[in-house]
Amino acid sequence: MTESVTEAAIPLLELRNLGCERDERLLFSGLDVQLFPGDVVQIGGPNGAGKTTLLRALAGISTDFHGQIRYAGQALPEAAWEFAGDSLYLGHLPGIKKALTPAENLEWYKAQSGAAISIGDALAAVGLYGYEDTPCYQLSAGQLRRVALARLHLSCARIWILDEPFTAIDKLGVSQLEALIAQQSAKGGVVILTSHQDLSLPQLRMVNLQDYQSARDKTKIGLGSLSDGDAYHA
Amino acid sequence: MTESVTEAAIPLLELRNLGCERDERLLFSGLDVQLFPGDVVQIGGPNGAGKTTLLRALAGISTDFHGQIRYAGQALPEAAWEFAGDSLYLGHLPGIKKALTPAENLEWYKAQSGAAISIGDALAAVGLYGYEDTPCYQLSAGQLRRVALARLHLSCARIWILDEPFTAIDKLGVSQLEALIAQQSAKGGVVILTSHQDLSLPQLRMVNLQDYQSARDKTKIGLGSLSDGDAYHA
Amino acid sequence: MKFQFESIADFIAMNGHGPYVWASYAITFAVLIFLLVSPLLQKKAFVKQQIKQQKLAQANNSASELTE
Amino acid sequence: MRDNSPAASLLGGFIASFRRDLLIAARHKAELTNPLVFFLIAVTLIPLGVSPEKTVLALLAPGIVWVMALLATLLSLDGLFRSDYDDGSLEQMLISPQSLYFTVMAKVLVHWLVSGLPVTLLAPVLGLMLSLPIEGYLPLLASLALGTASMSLIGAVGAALTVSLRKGGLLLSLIVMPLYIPVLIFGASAVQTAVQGGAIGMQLAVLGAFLALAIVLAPIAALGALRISTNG
Amino acid sequence: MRDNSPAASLLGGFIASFRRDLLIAARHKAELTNPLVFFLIAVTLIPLGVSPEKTVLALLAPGIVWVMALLATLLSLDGLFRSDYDDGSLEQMLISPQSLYFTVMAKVLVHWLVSGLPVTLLAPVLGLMLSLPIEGYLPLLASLALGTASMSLIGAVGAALTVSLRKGGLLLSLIVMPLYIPVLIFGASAVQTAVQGGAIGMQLAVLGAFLALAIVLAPIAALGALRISTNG
Amino acid sequence: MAWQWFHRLGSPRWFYEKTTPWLPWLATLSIALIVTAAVWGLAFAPADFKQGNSYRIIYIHVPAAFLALAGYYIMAISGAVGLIWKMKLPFMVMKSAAPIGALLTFVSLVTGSIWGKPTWGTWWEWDARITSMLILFFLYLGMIALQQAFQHRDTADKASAVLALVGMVNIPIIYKSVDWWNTLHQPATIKFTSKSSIDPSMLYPLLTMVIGFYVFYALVLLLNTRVEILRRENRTQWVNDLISTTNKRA
Ligand code: HEM
Ligand SMILES: Nc1ncnc2c1ncn2[C@@H]1O[C@H](COP(=O)(O)OP(=O)(O)OP(=O)(O)O)[C@@H](O)[C@H]1O
Ligand SMILES: Nc1ncnc2c1ncn2[C@@H]1O[C@H](COP(=O)(O)OP(=O)(O)OP(=O)(O)O)[C@@H](O)[C@H]1O
Ligand SMILES: [Mg+2]
Ligand SMILES: [Mg+2]
Repeated sequence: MTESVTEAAIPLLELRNLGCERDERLLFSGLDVQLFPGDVVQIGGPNGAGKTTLLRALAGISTDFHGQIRYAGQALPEAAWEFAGDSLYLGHLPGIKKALTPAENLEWYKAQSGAAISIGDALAAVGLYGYEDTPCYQLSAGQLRRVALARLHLSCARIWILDEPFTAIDKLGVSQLEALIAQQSAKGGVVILTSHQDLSLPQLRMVNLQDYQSARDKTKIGLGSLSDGDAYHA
Repeated sequence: MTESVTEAAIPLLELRNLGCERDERLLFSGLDVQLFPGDVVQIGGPNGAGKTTLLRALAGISTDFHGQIRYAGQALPEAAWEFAGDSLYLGHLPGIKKALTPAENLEWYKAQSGAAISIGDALAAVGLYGYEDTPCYQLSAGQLRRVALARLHLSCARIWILDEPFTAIDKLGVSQLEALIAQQSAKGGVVILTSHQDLSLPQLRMVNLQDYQSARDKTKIGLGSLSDGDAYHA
Repeated sequence: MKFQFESIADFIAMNGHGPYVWASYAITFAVLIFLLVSPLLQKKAFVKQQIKQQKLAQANNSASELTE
Repeated sequence: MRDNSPAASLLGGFIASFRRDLLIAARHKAELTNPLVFFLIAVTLIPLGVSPEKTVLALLAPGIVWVMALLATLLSLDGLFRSDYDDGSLEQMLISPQSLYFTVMAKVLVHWLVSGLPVTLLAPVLGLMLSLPIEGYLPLLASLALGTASMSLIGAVGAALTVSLRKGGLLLSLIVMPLYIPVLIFGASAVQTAVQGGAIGMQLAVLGAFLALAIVLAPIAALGALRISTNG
Repeated sequence: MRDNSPAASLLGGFIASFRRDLLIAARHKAELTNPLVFFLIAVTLIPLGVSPEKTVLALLAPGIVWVMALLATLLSLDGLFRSDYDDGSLEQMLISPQSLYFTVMAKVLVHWLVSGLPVTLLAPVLGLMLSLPIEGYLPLLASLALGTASMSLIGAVGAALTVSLRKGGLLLSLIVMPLYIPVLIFGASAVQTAVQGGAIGMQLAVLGAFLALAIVLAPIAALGALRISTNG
Repeated sequence: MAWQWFHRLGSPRWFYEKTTPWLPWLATLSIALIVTAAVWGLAFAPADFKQGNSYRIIYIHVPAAFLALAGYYIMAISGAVGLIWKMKLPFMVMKSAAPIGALLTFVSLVTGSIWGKPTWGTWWEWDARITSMLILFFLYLGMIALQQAFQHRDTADKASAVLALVGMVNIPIIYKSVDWWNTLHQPATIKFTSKSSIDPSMLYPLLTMVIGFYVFYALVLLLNTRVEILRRENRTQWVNDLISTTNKRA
């Protein structure tokens, strides 16, 4: 891995020797990544590699991991509060109430982040102009994801953790989202995302989870092979 | 639209002047498509264009449409039973019980279709060899979709209706699925699918739903613009 | 067919059953009036809202014609 | 290319659905005992809230056991089609080339095996706790067996109507409870009459008639309701 | 870049959550009346199942009204965190930089306003229908007001524990019901004692103490439970 | 010919325009009948020799009870028509009928309950008819709750139509069961004054009121249905024109 150590400063986010397991099966281990302001990292790996597991650990939802996650030089459990205020997680589930309208949904998130941009502008920015007051159950799959993505505009967080943000988004939407990520990086933010699509972002760094699987695992067929009976850490 | 009228035969599936509306807003209308054995059609259009709505109407889940759907020369409400036996629909929701294992899930579908291939082989074909007996709630997002995709191997249906089948699937999986679709087309089947990705299938025909929106609609901003107050049928 | 009570006060008292009788009639007529008035009010509100929308649509139309 | 003899498909659909649902029920072992435990606890609350005296309890026993059995059945209804709807299986079921009457019947049967039957079997124990006189036990078993089956069937209609609604649970109760009242009346009365030494042939016959009617009509209504619910 | 004075954030989080939940509740108007209607119908079943005689009903009234109020509260608990879990809002809530104690409190408060309070206000009407003697009404109101609030709080812990399970409804009942028993005993006894002409200061004091304890401890426990449920 | 008429009846616009001239007639008639009957019943009908003046509640209690029951059948039958012939209008009628019926049931329960206090000395009695009425009230509440719970209008219509039909099948069963249950327990309380004993001088105002209530019900149902029609057809040209003309007139 080539680290872009441009300055001797403390990385904004750092994973030290990180490993995750699910049901006592080791998914990956020994993951070391340093993220400095401006970095964009795409976590790669086939289905079941552990991308979602990793992102949930990073976001602080799951605590089932080994190793350390450090935020601005502090280990996470201690700096959890500051980290929560400075990070934004978008998972497989959009976190959107179907009974409410997009505007009402976002109000709650806006109250947290205290961003300056208005909700209407944020919705317009994701192509939902005119849908502010349509209840969310009337939205299509992609429109619903867009409501969730509007949070990116509403947030002042420097760290974005995005699990397959391009799901169900059409082509124009994908390129807009890429531009937004590039902009966040230019502003000195950090973006960690997963996606099975190739992205056209110049600053992009890839981290492939397959590289961090135990040696024996890799000899098997890569795709979705269950490594039962071994690869357990003793 | 260029129709591939290779033979003067009756099309396997035919949409005549089809139109769908949601909550009295017309999504598209005047859709005429003829599908002959071997055809693969990708329904295009931005988020909210009405792709899912169209596929649900085709599959027989929703009856909220105008115009006619004809299966092998018969209008659908009459031929619904035969059509049900000869078609396979995969929607945004996978139709997989999380409490059951992949094998148990597929058994129900196999009982319907009476295909010759074994469930184990079907699972292996979608890269889930070894996961037969893992409960589905332990699968990753992509693996869960793969269980649903295994139904494609288990079915004898000639008509496949697939709503964003590539969601959450990794690259290798996408190319395998493309190959499977090509094979179905070669066997004389018909595939209708939606996707926001570009597919590398030679037989592919595109139907863009935006072309079937009413004239005034198109003058507005294409992406996610709400056309209220017009485009209603009087 | 004759007025059954000696006086108006008597009529209101109804031999001590007045409160019951009048309460029932009051509730009933309140409900009947509500049933009658509520659709009328709803219609009024609907028309008002619709006129607002028509104006909005007109404003939009003229705006878009200007830009085109 | 396809072999779909109608009869094989009918029965096959029934058996496949039945096995699948039983399997799911078995997989969620904890949920299996839920209606039972609700029944048990709800009945236990009565002595705590009302009075622990034997004479009072004996008087109440038939009615309370029946009311609580009704509530237990009712509360387990919500899941009847809900999870199928949530994960898309219901759509698949509705467009499958099988007789949906039998698919629905299979689901209802599993529901009864998992809720009504255990509740019926536990009822005598609760009768004992509430000092139900000895003559009441057999009628309690018989009336509950017939009654819970009818209630599962009628409830399926309500469950189908509310399947597409979030938190449908209590709405379902509201819709279904009035329909349960005849069953409750005849069921509780069978036990009471037996305790007082009367003949209960009539009550059981009426409960049987309800059940027969429900078997014929309820799955059809439920099916229609399912189609409507998924259409939106 | 960010201004997050702790006090503003605490209160702001409470108010934002409170408003959001009230809004959702108001959006689902039909659901608002559900616990109420369940309460009404369940109480109605008792005369049908047990006996319509006034003397019997008056004897039962305090206990039955309390038991059914308990069940109504219980059954409305399931939705407390469920929909937040299903759509991912709960994850977001847990990683948000706000005081979660207040977020949980806001949710519980809305739950009580929507279930406990209306049930309390309807109880006198049901008392009337069950021929509750006149002395019972005020104690019924007072004890239910205190009791349903405690039950909402205690129930939140159960709802949090079961949030990640499908069909959690009945399991939830199972977990929570034993915890409700002290509330039920003191609540029903307050009404009964009042009907018999006794003093009920002690019972109300105990209910008040339960409530105070629950306000302090229950949200913390619920929070912990939520973290555990979402961790898997 | 008959079928053509039937199908035109399915057209909301046709219905709306056809019923406009009826409204003043219905309103006048119903108000006249109800006011006449009320004055007649309250002031001029003789007092009952047993119950005294409290019996005057009968003039609102019984008509409300009649309409509550009839209203359920009207609702269920329109639902059935809507389901079978796939027409929109009957669903609108059904939707409008539910709250009206529920309110009338409520009136009959409340007036009956108030009546009970001076006659039986109690507000509530688990009598067969009263109990059935209460259950009918629950059936109405279920209808309304179900209707409101759905967000998609078409689904709401069809689902509540199914419920109304199921309820309609059940109403006779419920009534018979409750009746049987009540006779089983033989409550020692006062029975309703039997029908035959009612004197013509008391009966005529009652009949007037019953007819008045029927006309009033028709009026209110019409008014509600018409608003519902406007709401549902608010995007159509004819409604727009209608709004414009009212706007200009105003
Ligand atoms: C909550 C209490 C009550 C309810 C729900 C109720 C309900 C009803 C209903 C549904 C009817 C119509 C019966 C039919 O169509 O055949 C009715 C009729 C009647 N009710 Fe009530 N009632 C109540 C209380 C009372 C009381 C307290 C009295 C008088 C003592 C009373 C006297 C009558 C009379 C005289 C009739 C008409 C007689 C007849 O048609 O047979 N009701 N009531
Ligand atoms: N339940 C509903 N009620 C009313 N309108 C709806 C409903 N579901 C979807 N719509 C509307 O119908 C339109 C088409 O939705 P549909 O789901 O068919 O879009 P789609 O083409 O599949 O979009 P996507 O690419 O985002 O999946 C959208 O504008 C949406 O707002
Ligand atoms: N709840 C769970 N319990 C046990 N194992 C799980 C659970 N969830 C996921 N797993 C296992 O952990 C592994 C990694 O899952 P994860 O969801 O992190 O994969 P992913 O890389 O995000 O895949 P995808 O590309 O399909 O989203 C998978 O093999 C899966 O079987
Ligand atoms: Mg994933
Ligand atoms: Mg879609």
